[in-house]
Amino acid sequence: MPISRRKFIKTSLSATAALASPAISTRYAFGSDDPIKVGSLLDQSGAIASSGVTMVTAMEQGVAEINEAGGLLGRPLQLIQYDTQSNIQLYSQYAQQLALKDRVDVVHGGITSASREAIRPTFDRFQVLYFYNVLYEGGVCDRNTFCTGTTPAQTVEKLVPYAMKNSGKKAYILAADYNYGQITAKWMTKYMQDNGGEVLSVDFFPLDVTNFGPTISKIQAAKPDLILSALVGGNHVSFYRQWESAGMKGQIPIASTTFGLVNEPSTVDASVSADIYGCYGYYEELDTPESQAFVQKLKKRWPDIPYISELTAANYEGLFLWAEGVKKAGSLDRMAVIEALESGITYKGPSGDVTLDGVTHHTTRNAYLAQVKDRKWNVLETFKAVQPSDTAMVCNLKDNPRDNQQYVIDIDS
Amino acid sequence: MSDTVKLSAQIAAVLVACIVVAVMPLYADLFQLMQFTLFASMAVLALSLGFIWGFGGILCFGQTAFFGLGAYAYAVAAINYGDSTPAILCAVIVPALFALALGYFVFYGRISDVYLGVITLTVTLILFNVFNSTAGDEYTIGTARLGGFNGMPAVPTFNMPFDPTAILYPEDSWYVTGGALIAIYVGLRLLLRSRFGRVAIAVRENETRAALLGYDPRVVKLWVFVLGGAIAGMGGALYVNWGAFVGPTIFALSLSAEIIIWICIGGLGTLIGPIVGCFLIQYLVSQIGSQQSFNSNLVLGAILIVFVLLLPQGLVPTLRNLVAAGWYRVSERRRETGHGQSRQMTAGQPVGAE
Amino acid sequence: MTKIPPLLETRNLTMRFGGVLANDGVNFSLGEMELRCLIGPNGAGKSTFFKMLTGQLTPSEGTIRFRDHPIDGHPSHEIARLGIGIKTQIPNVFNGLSVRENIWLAAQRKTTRNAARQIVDEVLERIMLKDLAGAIVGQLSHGQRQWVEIGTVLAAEPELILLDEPAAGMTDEETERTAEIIHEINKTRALIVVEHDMEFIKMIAKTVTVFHQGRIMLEDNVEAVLADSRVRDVYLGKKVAA
Amino acid sequence: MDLAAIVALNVVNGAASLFLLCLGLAIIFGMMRIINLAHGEFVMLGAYAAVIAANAGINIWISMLVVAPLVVGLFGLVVERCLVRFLYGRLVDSMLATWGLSLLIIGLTTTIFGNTMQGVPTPLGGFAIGNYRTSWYTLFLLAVALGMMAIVYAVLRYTRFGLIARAVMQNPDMAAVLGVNPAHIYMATFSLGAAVTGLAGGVLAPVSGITPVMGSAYVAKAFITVVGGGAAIISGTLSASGLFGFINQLGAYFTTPVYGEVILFLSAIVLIRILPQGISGRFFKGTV
Repeated sequence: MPISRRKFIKTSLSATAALASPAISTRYAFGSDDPIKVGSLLDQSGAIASSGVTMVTAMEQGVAEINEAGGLLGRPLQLIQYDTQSNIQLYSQYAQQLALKDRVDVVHGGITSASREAIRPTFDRFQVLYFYNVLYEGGVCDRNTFCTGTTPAQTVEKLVPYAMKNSGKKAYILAADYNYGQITAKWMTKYMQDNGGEVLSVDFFPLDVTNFGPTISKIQAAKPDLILSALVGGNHVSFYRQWESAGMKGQIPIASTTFGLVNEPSTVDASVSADIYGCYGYYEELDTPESQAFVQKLKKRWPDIPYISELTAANYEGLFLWAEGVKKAGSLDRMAVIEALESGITYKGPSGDVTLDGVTHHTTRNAYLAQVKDRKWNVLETFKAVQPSDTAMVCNLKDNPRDNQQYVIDIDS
Repeated sequence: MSDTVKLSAQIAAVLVACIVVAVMPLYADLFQLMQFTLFASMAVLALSLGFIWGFGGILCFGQTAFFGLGAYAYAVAAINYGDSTPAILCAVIVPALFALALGYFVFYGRISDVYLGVITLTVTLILFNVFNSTAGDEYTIGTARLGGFNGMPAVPTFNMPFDPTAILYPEDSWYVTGGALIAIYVGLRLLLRSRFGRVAIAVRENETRAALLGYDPRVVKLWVFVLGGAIAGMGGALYVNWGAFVGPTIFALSLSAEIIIWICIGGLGTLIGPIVGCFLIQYLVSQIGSQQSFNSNLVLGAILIVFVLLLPQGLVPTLRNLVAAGWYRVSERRRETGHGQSRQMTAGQPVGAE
Repeated sequence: MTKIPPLLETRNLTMRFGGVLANDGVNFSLGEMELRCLIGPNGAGKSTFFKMLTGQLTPSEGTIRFRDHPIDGHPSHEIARLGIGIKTQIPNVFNGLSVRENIWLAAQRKTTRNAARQIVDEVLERIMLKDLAGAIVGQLSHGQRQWVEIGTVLAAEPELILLDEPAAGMTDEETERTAEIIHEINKTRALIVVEHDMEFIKMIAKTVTVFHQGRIMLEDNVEAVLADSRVRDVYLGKKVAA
Repeated sequence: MDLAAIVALNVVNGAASLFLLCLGLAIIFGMMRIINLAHGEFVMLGAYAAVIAANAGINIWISMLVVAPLVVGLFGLVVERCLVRFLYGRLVDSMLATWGLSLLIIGLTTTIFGNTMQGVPTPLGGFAIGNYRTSWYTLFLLAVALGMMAIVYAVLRYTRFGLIARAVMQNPDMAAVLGVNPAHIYMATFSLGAAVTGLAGGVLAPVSGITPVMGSAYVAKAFITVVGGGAAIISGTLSASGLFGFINQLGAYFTTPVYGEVILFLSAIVLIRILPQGISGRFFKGTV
């Protein structure tokens, strides 16, 4: 008998493990040569495809590497991936398909927070381990879910003071009008104030805005020392181009938590992207041996691959973190893997050491502050082992293993 | 085809549908069942537009406005009450009231045709923008956070009426959704056979003539519109019950366009067509995403174009005409010796008689 | 002597389309149970006049009173409910519905199910389309559709019936039948008939109103009108111009 | 004072961009009663054509002003011959087919060029009004909009094609009376509309993000503007894009871009409610 969703959400996961439905318990009836199924849900077409396509390459590369090395627990991995077509409804549909039909052992996927929130309850309900490997606004607290990308406290905390040091104390914030932008704008405001700065204005933009003329005028009227941007997507790239064409380039520095996450520096003119500050968990230009090896592997396999950003690296690292957890647990049993992962697994990936934090199910990882020079990121500073301190303010899965929600972190307190 | 043949065919079809819904859980696995639950909830939405467009002559580009409002109304009410019973009611009433207000605004302004389409489309875009910018904590209704672009996850699903502890299993959800689809179909069929239904078709056929016979087209269209809004809202509740999730993309232009596509492919002016078109396209879209060789947009776009060019009437009317032609030939042969009716009478089908 | 108010009365009825005066200060009056014919060349404003009477157009100026009740600018359905029915010039029917459904829609509005069925049967008999009751109107001939429209008007049982060129496109036999029906209707109802066919007018008319260039040029009994040279000029002049 | 000037310039620029984006759609909708849901993708193709040509070393101005309209105009011709011509008089089918077309174009573009595209730098520099800086390109867009208006007006007003086209606008049967093959008129009209749209895409390319899905940001707004403007191509589109651009930009300046959009949509609804035939149906009857 299948199990109701709400019972699952409200009951502790360890308790419900005993209630597992027959549909789920049959999963372990496979022979030892049967492949371990890894599910992947990423947008390969539609508006978000520019983020999804390189993430897919990371997943395919990672699975191939594990298989070349003999698989996991002596079994090969089989990657089952669906193109969610930038459509939230398809996320839910394919999530059910992965959980119920393909019976995968883990799912890595989701790009926008909306897609994650749409599929997370499905994986909770059907007890499928879930990895979300994308930088996001933080706050997800769910024992079945691991979030391996960076969160604002890991990047904005470094970006804002650095940019302030190189500009001034008055900032103007531009952000995409949805959860990521709004929450990131709050963090930007907080770190501005913490460092003795002042926020002149916060403007939000729907994702389809392409004309930034009025905004550029407003910025000039406000006369900030610094612009903080959390603009998202292809349409918002217009801002940087219109900014440059208005002759504002070089007049007021820009720092962004999103510019360059896909491959913006290589699509706009060098004069548009020059000198923009960014802070991410990974850059293609990072010259550590692990990073260079990773970039070479991907470029060899996909010569036309666009820029390899944190999204790609984190997805790759997410897969390997999970693999380490399986190795440590010595089984595919979901609770055993979760417990193994919570014990503090570390994987040395392209971005450096990535450690899973058992309390928050987020990662402690390096953050790199960089500036665009001639269409390339020029890494200026490295911050080692930065904690996911934002999510840690609200989420403690050790004490509250039943917790299951996305907190909106109350930044003012 | 005589009236009685048509009627018995319809009754037989409904009975078959009931049996299919009843035995589906025995043959389908859990995933397929949930997938069909989704398709059936979307089919309710398709039916609502198929009704107001095909039988009320109202081309609404923004039927998702009512679908989305129903979904949000359900989610907010279900989170607040913890019981899906009043929430389902909200999901029907809120969009119906919205349709009443919007319908009064447009029909009493004598707006029709493409202008009506633009207004409804615009309303949907406004709702998308509004719900998109509700990310903050200040946008909370009771205990329900609207959640902006991320939407509202983990919405309580259906429970037995007035018993929030008895949550429906996926099988039950399938029965509820499939049953609702059949019930709405039958209800609309009956409505179309009623006085009101005939008048609605008459208004669709010729608004001026209907008015000259003393029917107020504005009132007739308004009620058709409101009913369509209520049904779409019901579809929204069923949709949330399937995914336990609602977000502003439910108001997106792409879904609005997709409903129109379902209806065009299934057949405008029929009730079964929108359902067929919906199941077909939904299935197709989910299959396309499982393959990696072609870009999904490319495949779907090509299929649509081919369809418009080759089957402009849609599947159901095309099939029906084939069947009717066959029937005509058979019955002609049978009464070869007797006095045949004139050709005109059997060749055509009254509009809306399906 | 108390004056009985006319069934229909217009005062200074005027309709402007941009700079064109389609109707220009029409003062028209029709008594209860009267049968009136309107003639005039194309473009004289007859159809515009009918459209204003039935609420399809809102007059630019002037008033229309039906049984002393102002109806100018009222919506069509309200006027129809007060009891004015119209057969328009181009058959205006429900093309996608069957003949029976067309008539039934007209009959059922103000009566019960059974009564409506009875009216439909009677009307079908009267317009001689009983055999084609199930046929789709859009597939009928022009003449047959005219009859369907006359049928819908009859079935609605209005107090005043407006017929815009009822005999156009009909065979001689049908024209005679139409005249017969008009006489029959006129026993209980008032009618206004627009027609070009003078033979037909002679068959039915008592009083004739002549429209020319949006105004009433002449109003008299049928013999006087047909004998009037101005009327002939108007028609001839039109023919010359054409 | 300089603030007022810069705000005014933004407003004019917003209206000019909207006008450029809508003109092609208005030509196609106004004369053929075809709602081209692939309009946004025509814009996108124009932008791609301009960018690819510029990156291939062709002069940026030629890329934007010649290559983009030429490529998209030819593409429109092909689309008309292979698809749209079967759909005249079938409003809904034409929407369905052009929606399919839009998906197809997005899919093809993604398959060929990938999900992102190397853009072109914005030509011309910036200039200052008092304390504010803005780009010459803003003025260039305005000039292009004015130029297009003049050209389309002249074509409709003074050429034989324009005469026939206007006749068709008033009454579709007129073309046959004038002794022209309506199919040729429709073909020319559709590719003219496509070319104008391609030009809009071309000149917006240097100030936009270039992706295969960039068109979807434009189609709804253009559609609403064209319908709000009514049947007359120039006066209708000009008045509606002027009004909506004005409202949107002012709204965006004094509140936020979110409310700017909402206010635009609300005013469009109110406008269509008050003037169901569009602005030109009420005030500019019989103009082009």
